[in-house]
Amino acid sequence: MDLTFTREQDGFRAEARAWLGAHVPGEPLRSFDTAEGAKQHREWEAILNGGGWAMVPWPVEYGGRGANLLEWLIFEEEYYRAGAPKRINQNGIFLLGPTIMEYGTPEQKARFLPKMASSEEVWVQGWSEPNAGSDMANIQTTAIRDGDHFIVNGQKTWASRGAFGDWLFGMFRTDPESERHKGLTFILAPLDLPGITVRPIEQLDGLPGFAEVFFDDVRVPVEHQLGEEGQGWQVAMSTAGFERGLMLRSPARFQDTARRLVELYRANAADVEDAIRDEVARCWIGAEAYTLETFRTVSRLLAGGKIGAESSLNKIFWSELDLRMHELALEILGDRGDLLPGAPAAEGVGSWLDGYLFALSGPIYAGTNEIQRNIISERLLGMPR
Amino acid sequence: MDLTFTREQDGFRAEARAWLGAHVPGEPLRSFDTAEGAKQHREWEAILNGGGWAMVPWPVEYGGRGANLLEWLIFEEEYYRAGAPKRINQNGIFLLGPTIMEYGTPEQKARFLPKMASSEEVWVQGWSEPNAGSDMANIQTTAIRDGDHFIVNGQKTWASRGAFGDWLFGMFRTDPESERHKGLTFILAPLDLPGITVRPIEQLDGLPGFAEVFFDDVRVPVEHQLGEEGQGWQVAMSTAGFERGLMLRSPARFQDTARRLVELYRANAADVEDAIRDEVARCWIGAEAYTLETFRTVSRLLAGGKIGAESSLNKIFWSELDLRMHELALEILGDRGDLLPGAPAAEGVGSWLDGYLFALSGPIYAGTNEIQRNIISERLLGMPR
Amino acid sequence: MDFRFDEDQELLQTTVRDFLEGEITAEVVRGLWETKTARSPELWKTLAEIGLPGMLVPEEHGGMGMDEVDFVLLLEETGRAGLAEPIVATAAVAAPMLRGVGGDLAKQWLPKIATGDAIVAVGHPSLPFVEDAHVADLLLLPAGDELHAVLAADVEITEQPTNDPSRRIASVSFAAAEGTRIASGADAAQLWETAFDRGALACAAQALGACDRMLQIAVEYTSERKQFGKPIGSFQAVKHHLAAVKVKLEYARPVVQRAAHSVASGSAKRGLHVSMAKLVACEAAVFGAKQTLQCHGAIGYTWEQDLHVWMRRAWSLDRSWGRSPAHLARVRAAILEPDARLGAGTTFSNA
Amino acid sequence: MDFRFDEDQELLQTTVRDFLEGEITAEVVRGLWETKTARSPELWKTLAEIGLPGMLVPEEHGGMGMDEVDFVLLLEETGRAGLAEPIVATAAVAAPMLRGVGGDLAKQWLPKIATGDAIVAVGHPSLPFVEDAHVADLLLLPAGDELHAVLAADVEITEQPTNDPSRRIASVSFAAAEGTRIASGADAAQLWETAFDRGALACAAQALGACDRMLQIAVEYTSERKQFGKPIGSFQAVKHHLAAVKVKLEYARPVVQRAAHSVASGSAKRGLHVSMAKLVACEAAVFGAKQTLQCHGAIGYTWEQDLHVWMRRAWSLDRSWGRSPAHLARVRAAILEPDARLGAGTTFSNA
Repeated sequence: MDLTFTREQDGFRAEARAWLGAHVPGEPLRSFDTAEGAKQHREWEAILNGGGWAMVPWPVEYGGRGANLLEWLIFEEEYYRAGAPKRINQNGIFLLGPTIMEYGTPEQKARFLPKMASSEEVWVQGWSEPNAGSDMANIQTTAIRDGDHFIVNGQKTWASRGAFGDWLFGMFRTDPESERHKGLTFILAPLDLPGITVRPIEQLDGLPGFAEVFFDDVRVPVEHQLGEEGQGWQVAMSTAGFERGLMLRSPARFQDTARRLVELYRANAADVEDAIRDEVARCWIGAEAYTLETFRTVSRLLAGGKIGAESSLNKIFWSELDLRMHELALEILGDRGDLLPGAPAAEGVGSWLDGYLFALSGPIYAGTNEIQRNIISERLLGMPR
Repeated sequence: MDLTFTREQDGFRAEARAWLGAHVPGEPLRSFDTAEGAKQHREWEAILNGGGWAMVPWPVEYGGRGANLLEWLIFEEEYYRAGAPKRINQNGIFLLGPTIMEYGTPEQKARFLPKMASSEEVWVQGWSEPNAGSDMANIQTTAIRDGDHFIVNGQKTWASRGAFGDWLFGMFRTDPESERHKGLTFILAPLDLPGITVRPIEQLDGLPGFAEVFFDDVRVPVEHQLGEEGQGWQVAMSTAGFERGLMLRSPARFQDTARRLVELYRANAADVEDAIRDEVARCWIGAEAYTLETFRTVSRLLAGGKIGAESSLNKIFWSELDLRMHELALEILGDRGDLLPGAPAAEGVGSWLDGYLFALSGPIYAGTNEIQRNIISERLLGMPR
Repeated sequence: MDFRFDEDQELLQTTVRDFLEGEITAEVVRGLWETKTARSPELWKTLAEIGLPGMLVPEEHGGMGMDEVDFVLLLEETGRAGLAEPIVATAAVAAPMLRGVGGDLAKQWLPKIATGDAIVAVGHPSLPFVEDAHVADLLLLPAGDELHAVLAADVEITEQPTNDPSRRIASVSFAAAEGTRIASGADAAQLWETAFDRGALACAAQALGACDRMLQIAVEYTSERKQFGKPIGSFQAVKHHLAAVKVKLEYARPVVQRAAHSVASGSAKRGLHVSMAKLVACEAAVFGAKQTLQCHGAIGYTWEQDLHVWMRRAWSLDRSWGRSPAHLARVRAAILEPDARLGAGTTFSNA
Repeated sequence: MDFRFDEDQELLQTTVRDFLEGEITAEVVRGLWETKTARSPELWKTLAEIGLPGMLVPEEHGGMGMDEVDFVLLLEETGRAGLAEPIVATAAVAAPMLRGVGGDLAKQWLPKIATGDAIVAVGHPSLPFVEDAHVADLLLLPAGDELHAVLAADVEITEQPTNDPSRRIASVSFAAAEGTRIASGADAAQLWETAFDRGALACAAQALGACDRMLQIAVEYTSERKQFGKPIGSFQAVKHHLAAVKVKLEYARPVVQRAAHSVASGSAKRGLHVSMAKLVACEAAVFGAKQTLQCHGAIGYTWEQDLHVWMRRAWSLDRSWGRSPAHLARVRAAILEPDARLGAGTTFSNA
């Protein structure tokens, strides 16, 4: 067990810190779920990509710098430490990217990955359908082969970044006779194809973080199929779920929230009950525990280990922690807790309210925590189905 | 809405208070799950019965004083206020008694109720069997009719008061071809019949609060059948569950615990974190809420109302409250929290540890809280099975 | 001792429930969100027709002459309906305050409250913002230890937009003058104290209704919505989430009703009882919001689903008329007093 | 950076687990409960044969010469086994204390610890009772700001029976003398501080093992036990109770392991890391006790079911070497220091 960073790792950290210090925008960007914010975020991604920092763990030829997962964790620590913007293309770089890396043809990799890293193409997630939420196998949108195209009909929903994105990925039923996990194919589709209608969905914060995407006889070239026809479920499931989770929910995010929570408490300590203090400490411990467990897992993965259902533990832990931190922050803010950032009395409220509304979705999306507890009990504890 | 007591109710309270003040033992009795304590408790019950206070809501001819449920609540308040002993015959007076009142023949009422009220006969609860816990219908102990007797074979378990009681009541399978809720008969059996073996079970506090009761060709006279043959399930279920619950878990019990908790906190306030103070206040509110809801329900019942699945709300509320109060008490006691009452440093620890071990069983017995939540969701909220 | 409402009270509750169901749908609420004030003068007039604003206004001033016990069931219904009109400020708090002040002020304003021709907002000295100041005709405001009644034209209002489009609060300032002062010293303190209890009680009652409505929405949704071939409401995890809410709700309700009785009867324990009620009712509602949202899954997380109308109400009511820490502090102080009467038999005043 | 144990460490863990499984069953524990001391000299000798008491004793004194990182996995195993022999006091705390004191005292006692011929108890100045004093040959005790080493014959022991028959604690008094003093002032303070951290760390590691064992017992029971025609472990409510424990356990484990590393490496954040570990590991174990008991139903509530052996261990470990409020206070103080380094990149010391 060695819990210190190597000289190389320290050097990598220093380099990232220096570059970010010089380039991170001084003013926070608007939400990427607004038109103006989306534009700002694409500009930031172009700068990040220009510096070679857009997707550090990817191979150099796809716009990365071939870093390993530990270096990724270090980069993320510096990224959050610098207060850098959220990643507008997170569905692409964190979710789809690794899948293309594993299943894509050389042509697909060359075609999609560099523009994904640079966010010239922003990706939209098309996992859910009206009748396929927690039950992801119940997909009904069809993609019927017609020569060198699929004819796509149906509807995706909860397509995040749908309002301002460029391309959508998801599973489609290519065998209309099939059921459940079978007969599905993983397909990539540009949203400007004829027959596609995008209808933004306003979420609790009033912004269109999601969209419904309707397909009406849309012709998608078969070359945009990822993996084999009928193997969509395997493509979606088999890539390292943990790595994806790690990308999206790196410890740095929660450590940063915990730090801000401690600072918020300090600034308002005189006005809140002492009991709050203990809860703040518990949250900080939670963020540390999450960090430690992540480094432990990454150490194992780098040494050739595998991870499976353990990612369900991860999902529950971070989502409950994140929600708890935001609940506490609003509690500390007291009477100012529900003020919108523009309110005259909202000084010092930061973005906790927005963060809270977002944190509420944590126990729901990416598989509800109820589904995760089923997985933990059946796959990790071995309880009967 | 009138939330004051009438002059008559105040008079009844004063009378009870005076009598209890004059008769309640100055020293606490030993646990009735010890031989010595059982004897002490029977003696106390004889005194209580002598004063006419053993079972105030019962008709005079059965040893009661014909009081209504409201007066019962008042009596219980005074009983706890006076610090009077626990009721050794609670399975009889609170559980079986109301059932005999509803289903018993005149002969059975005359035979059983007065000796139950006086605790000359202490009753043992025979609900559970090794394969019939939360699933109460899975009873396998048989009682086969043979002339004017049943021949009983099988085993009851978790028979509370089994170690020192006189009579057992429960359901037995009188139709060996029957399944589940059918073919059961409610039968009363003296534990000194030939063929009955009682094996005490030590519970977490080390005392034999329960027993296993084995039946080996035991001949029980048919006159001890309660209700009709084959109608045991209806007999067990149809009597007012709420009234039974009210008897066993009257608000006074939890108010008394809440008061002791507040006093414990006061005595130790300097040594515990401020956060504890809020939790103590919440518990006290809980005991008040339980009291208010009980008076509200009793008001409704006295006006001819009915109660059904609502008693499941009650079960969850009191059992969680009781456990929380005892957890908090041990927290307040700090390093002394796990000392046995006889330990040299145990001054001031009271009976909280024992109470905690008992409170742990609250969410389990009388139908686990999981079963109660099923009932609430299906019967009160109307969710699908 | 009879902890029941009488038939008239229950009948009125049913009537108001049916009326509000007809008048106020989630669509109506959303429509009001799009307006400048998020309030509807027409709706307010309609509410006045069934007597809601004037429920506590004496009959001599054209009101219903009822008390808080009568009113509490109706307040619960306004919470169930998601009604954001200034019932709490005007009907539950200002009307009895004006009744308490009496004199010309009462004569002038109480009839207007009863007819729906006046909205009165109240800025309590312990609270930083004033609810519904933006639509008020008259504002009851503190200045030092004085109580002032100020016309809308004479106050300066700075709106403070919040997360709940139904909740409209503002910072209010005004120039205290001899002419606006209506009470001071002990009189004013007494008026402010009862105002706080009435405001908190009304919010508690509305919270019960909001919680019940969220449960209803969640039960309906989970009974319809299928996953893995079954309604999700048949899964134990979903059932138990909602059962837990039901337990909290049903044990909050009698606490709120008792608090109404204590306020109506002027019990010395009024403040304690109200704080308990505010605490448990809002806890039930906030917990209910969290659990019902989780049971909805992603659909609950959208603007177009109705649930969040009540979820925001639950959060707003929790913040109105004293947040939980303040109410818990009152309870704590009461039970930790050296001579506090606690334990079996102390729940009702003459026990 | 490599947050893994090496193969030797993992192999040793497996060996010790297998050994303890063979030696200590619930029956053995119950048997010991019936004895006067609840301790077994034979078992202690057997543990010495595989090197457990002398794990932290330097090789020059006949010990294994290992550190806390090596030891932490084995301590977890002793918790899993429900072992109540004085491993924490003697092996985890007293041995490194004596190593720190050095000199003749170390030369005299460390070899005896390694061979299982001496049990050493430690009475920490911040704790009211001394664990395992009743079987100790030597006791390390405080007097003012001094540290004394006192032979069993020279102390007066008042046993304090507790709810856990495996937990044996006592009040201890002795006459401090020149001859018994082994450190004072800053030296003693330093020894006491590290002793506290080592004791708390060892309890945390044992708590992980106890929690894991309770989970295992509950999974086995609920997979066998049928109600309504199905194993109760197939009901979602039961599953989710245990899944929640698993989450807490798996996120406590790395915190404990990091604390072991910090103690072994003498990190300046040692105390903070140990307190975090004690807190989360004991919370997992106490929560685990509650949830697994509930999943057992009535059978869990009996003396004859094995579960309570570990349930009592969980409660006892939570009480040993500083209860949660004390550890939480240390964490709180550390993160609220004005110059505390918090946030992304501050978890590991050289980041």
